[in-house]
Amino acid sequence: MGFWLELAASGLITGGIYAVVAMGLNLQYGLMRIMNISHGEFLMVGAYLTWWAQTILQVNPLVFLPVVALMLFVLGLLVYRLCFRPIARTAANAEVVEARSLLVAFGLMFIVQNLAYLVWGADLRGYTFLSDSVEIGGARFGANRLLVFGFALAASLALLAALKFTLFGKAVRAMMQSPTGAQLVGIDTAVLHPAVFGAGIALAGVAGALLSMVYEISPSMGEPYTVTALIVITLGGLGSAGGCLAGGLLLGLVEAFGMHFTSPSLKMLLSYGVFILVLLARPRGLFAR
Amino acid sequence: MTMSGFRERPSRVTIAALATGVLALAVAPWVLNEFLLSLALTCLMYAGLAVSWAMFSGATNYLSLATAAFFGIGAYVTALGYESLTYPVSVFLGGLAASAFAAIVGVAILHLRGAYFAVLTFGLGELVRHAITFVEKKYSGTVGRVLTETPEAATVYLTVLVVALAAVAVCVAVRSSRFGLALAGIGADEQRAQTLGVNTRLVKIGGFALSAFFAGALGAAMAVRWTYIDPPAVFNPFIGFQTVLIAMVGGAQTVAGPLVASIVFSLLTELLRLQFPYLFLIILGTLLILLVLYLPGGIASLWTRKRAGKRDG
Amino acid sequence: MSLSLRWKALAVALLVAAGANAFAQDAPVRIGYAIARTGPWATGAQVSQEPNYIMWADQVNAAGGLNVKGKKRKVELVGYDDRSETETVVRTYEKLMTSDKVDLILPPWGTGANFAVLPLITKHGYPMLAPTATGRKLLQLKSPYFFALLQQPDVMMDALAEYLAARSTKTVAFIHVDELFGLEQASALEASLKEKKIQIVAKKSYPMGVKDLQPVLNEMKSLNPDAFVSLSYPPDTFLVTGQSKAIAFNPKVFYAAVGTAFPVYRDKMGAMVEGVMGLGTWNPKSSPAAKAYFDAHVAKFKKEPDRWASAHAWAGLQILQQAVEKAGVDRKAVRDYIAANEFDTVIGKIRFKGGENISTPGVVSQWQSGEFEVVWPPQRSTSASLYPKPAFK
Amino acid sequence: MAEPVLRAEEVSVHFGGLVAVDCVSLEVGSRELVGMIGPNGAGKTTLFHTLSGVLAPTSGRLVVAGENLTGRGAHIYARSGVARTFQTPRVFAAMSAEENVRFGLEFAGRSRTHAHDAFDNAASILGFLGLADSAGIPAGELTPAKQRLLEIGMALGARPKLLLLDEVAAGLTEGEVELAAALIRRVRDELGLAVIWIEHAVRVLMKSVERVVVLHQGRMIADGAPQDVARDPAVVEAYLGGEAGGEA
Amino acid sequence: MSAALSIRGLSAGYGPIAVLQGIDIEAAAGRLTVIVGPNGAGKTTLLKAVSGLIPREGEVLLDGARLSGSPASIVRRGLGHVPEGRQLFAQMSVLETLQLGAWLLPRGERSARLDEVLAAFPKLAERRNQLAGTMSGGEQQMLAVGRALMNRPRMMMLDEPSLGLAPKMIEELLKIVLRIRDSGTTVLLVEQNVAKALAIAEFAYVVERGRVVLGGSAKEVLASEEVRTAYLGTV
Repeated sequence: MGFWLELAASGLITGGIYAVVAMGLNLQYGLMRIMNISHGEFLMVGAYLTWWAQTILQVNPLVFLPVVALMLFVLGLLVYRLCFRPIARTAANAEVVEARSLLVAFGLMFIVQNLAYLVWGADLRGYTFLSDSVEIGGARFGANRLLVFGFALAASLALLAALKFTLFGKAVRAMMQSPTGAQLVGIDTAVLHPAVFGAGIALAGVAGALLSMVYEISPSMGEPYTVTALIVITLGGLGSAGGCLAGGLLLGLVEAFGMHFTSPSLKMLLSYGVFILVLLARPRGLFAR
Repeated sequence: MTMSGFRERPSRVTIAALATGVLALAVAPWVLNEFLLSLALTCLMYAGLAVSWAMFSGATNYLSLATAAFFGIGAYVTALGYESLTYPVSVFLGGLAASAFAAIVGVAILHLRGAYFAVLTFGLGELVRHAITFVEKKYSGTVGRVLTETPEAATVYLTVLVVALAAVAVCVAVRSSRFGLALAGIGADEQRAQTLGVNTRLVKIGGFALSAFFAGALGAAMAVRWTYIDPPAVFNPFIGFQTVLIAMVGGAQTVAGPLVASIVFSLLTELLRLQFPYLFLIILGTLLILLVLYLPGGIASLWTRKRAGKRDG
Repeated sequence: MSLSLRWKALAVALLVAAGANAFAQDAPVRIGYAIARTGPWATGAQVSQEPNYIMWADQVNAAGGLNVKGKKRKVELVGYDDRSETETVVRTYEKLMTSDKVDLILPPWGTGANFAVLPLITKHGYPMLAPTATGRKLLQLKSPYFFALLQQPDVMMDALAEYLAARSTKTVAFIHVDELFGLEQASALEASLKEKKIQIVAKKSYPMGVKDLQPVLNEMKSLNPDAFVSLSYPPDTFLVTGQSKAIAFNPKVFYAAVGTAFPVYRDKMGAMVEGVMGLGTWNPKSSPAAKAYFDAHVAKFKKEPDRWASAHAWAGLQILQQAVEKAGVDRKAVRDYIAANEFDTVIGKIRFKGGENISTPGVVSQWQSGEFEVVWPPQRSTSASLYPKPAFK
Repeated sequence: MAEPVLRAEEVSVHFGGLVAVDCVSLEVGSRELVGMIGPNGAGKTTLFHTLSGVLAPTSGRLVVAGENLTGRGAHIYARSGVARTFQTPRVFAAMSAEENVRFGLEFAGRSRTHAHDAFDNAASILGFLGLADSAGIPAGELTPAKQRLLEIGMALGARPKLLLLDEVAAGLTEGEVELAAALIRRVRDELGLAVIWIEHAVRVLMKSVERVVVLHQGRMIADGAPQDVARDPAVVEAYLGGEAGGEA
Repeated sequence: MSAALSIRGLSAGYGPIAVLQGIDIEAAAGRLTVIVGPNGAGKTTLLKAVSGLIPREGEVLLDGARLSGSPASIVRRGLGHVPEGRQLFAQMSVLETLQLGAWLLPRGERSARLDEVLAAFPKLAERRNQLAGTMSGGEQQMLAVGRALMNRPRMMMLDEPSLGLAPKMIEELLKIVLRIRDSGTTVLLVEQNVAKALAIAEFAYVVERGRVVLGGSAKEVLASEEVRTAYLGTV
């Protein structure tokens, strides 16, 4: 593989990681207007559960992935029931949902993060998984990073296809565009709404599980990931599954090429610069509808 | 006549109570011990931040996360001008620098709405942080500045008090002015406000810059407490988040709401932190959620609701 | 009630108070601190610092208390969470010093927080022995009450350069994080290498929070340096190690700064840490005292202390204990005693000059079969160095 | 003849490939009451957007009271004497009715004077509209019909020369529509404003105005007296359908 | 198939604000019943309460069986509702919107029903790939009706379908309403276009301030003096 291809691949892989981080929030915020700023905390919970299973129970993290998804989904339903249902029921419009969910999610952030401190302590944690490298056309990449990238690609495309082509996916989109309209065609929004929220939490958990294979974890790891997620979904266009993937990949590429052409020190400057420029040119993100 | 406020003016009793409060705050350095003074300082800092945030964002519904950026810019002005400027001057210049920054970026970004605006303003803070890191490293070979001789605690306190009071006073004045009416109109329906003759662009830029002034001045004033100033410390996004949190919990459409919330929130956090060292954030989070669910209008709805009740009765 | 009766009551009250006062001679020694239990600083603070405070207080109390000029008094720790916020650090130490009026203080975690409390300890006269603060800038503030336990960047980098020179290293490539720590280490390394006439073939910096360094590492790899040095923080240290392995970047010396000394580094990276060098000071093999400390830590917390700052934190507590034994809880006397004497600690003899620990030499450590062995300088080493480093496994 | 209040010259609006308004020219003189009809999607509201500066035309010129305002912001139009309402009422829900009206007075209406004493202040405008009782009530709590009236009040607060009304009678029963029409005539007759009025209640509209313009697929297909327009075959075909014969 | 709707003692509102106070209305099977009344009388609230979109008190029976308060189950029972403001999915194409209308139909019947509805609305068939939000008002109204019809409702409620439409379009829409009625579906129509509505309806109710003030055959209601002066505007 040529040098440029390798650089691009490196950027794409990192971008895939960004996309995975953002997928869950894209469902919750992009589609449902629930500004779940505690997204990163649920990601952290997924990471810890996976680490726990791996180190205590010696369960293969990949095998454990569906379990994490299920556990977090149930947790998501519970959180929705306790915290967000009252908001969704009483709020007059999307702006109110957004503002009030932001505050509630702040509370959740405090609670979840500190429960993690109590349960797992503040220490950095991690385990070795798929750390061997894979050679692709002469270039080598960590297998665990490739796995995350593969998941990002597959999950984004699956989500995109589901939202676009299946009736269920259309129902989800319909519910967000007009809840009343959705109810009047017989969609049970009282079931679907929490389910989508739960799916968002589950995706956050899965992202955390995948990240725990690559990066070290700690209870305070969530906030930077929430920020990354917010940037990726706004860059891509809120609610767009394709935009989420494209936004993540674009950031990854900008970083890789930026690092090469300028200096790694400018990496953050470049990614924020690109983010701001894109939004100035396209105020509703790359894939605005 | 047409210049009279569009909101109720404070009664005489309120004014008297306020005057007493201000007097009490002003003598605090000679009454309180260092810790209580510093607690009061934290309350004042968040009061100034939250009230000035609400002045723009509460009125216009433009959720800005740029507070951390303004605060950091102010702090950096203190850091850079530390040797050549007196403290009050650097506080004022810190405010001006943040204000100028807000005006310049405001021209570019104030056409964005909702989440896009919020995330972009957050991104701006990060952009400035990394830009300062880069430039500072390039020209001085290191990052961060050490402030060796800092003003007395009482001086810092009184300065922050003045800035916070100025923020409240300006916010009250703005609300009863045409400018404030224009901001409120933009929040309610921007296009409608424009079709009624408001130059919405100019008003937004002005409001954004004015609110940035106080965040910048507070950053400049607080920086001296930390001896060492580097970008990660002063561009702490949490300062911005907490400001938004306080203003919204208080009721961002009011002045008194964020003011009361900043005091309640700071004192409550401190009390819980000291009493329940391992559980305080869980308690705080739970209280926050309960508050949002059972008092959706924010703390301010406690008294605005009462007033509405009086009107009905 | 008659007047005389009232007087009597008052007299009794005074007597009781006086009694309490007399009793207070044996009241516990209150030692206060603020440290991060939550937020981004907590990972460092809860590994290297606070566990030591707790273990020390327990050990001292189990032994009957702190010897204060021959009198045993219990230790009472007054610890608060600083939420990883500088302003909260300042406020909490103000509370400890002026409201709680603690007898002594222990330091917060990290260079920034130590900077912030420096004016307070100077003003109120509290000696502070800091295990997790580095940087010449701190020492340049010349607070008479501040004592830095950690080896300064130039000392550590000199040791590394000496080791490299001893292995006749010709070329070095390095990266560093754009933050005070990374910058100070970088300039110290540059100076040391220049002095040893070792060529720097590449030097790059990167910002905090980076998630991918593969392009940079590829570039470094293509230059084929003898040694690679990463002056990084824990997340980046992990990242650099993993990605160097992925691209099979195998220089003869692979050195990464903060994080290598953490047991989690070995747990997370597994076999690939073999031969990796880094910032460390000690390990259980360093001395019997070190072994005792290590075992006690594992027994109490079910986790190993890190091989760098944990021991400095413990050494700081040992110094404080020795100073109190001689000077009591008169803080000025404690400060003067610390400044003037040499102490026996878990990391060896320590003496301060201008607040700097001038006794503990620069050290290079290396992971070998699950232990972070000290490999340089020779008089401190617990094992011979693996050179060249075996390829990443 | 005096300078018209508004002159639109060959105004076109394109959205991407879609032509929403296609080369429309229109002059409105002072105290003129003009009805505007056309099927949905004909471009009526888009044309209103351009006439009030909310949307810049893709091509063409807009002259208000002799001044070329093409491409200027909506606030400039408002300050130059063009005020409008929106199809769905856009009142400031949290402000009282009185504050809503005062909003226009404080901004566009501030530098302008108007001879009629209905324009003195918010109370007199509310009085003119019969909303005096609602002055202190938050606009969001008013009935939809009253909100529509209040929208007119806000526009009057701008002390305009030309009032653009977009479907003020939508959702009203025939009886209520008649009352609305009477009010609009009073706005012209008593206050002396020029008015362009979009409405689907054709029968009432035709009775109330002396000039009707018809938009169809972005083009102006008729401009004339109501009785002539009602008989225009193009208008019948595009808009009125079977109703025309019976009504005329 | 046809259904009769009985509304008995229905009260509903928004939070503390009571809008409807004890409404009794019958919609005869297979017939067109119209509800008229001034703005703000509670007509829209009535339909929302029947559909379960807002909480209600009182009884609502469809063919003698009680309707629950959950919108999804009410739709499942065969009650279609074309709501105020149409409530279309702005970002969905005509085809997608209609597919969603068949959400409750058995999988196998969906495409056949889609063909039927598209055949009944050639205009929708023409624009099958256009996004709902970009269509004209009349077309949107048609789409909203078509969406409700997808579920093969036994009864349809329409809330001011003529609002904001051109005269020509109104006539076309009312023809559609008649066609629905003629196919045997019970229709409950809320309409502000009183003259036209009464002209085509069999039964009519007048609702004012949350109560039924007049009810009976459309002819009787049309003949009433109050209705003529208050609603028809022609004396």
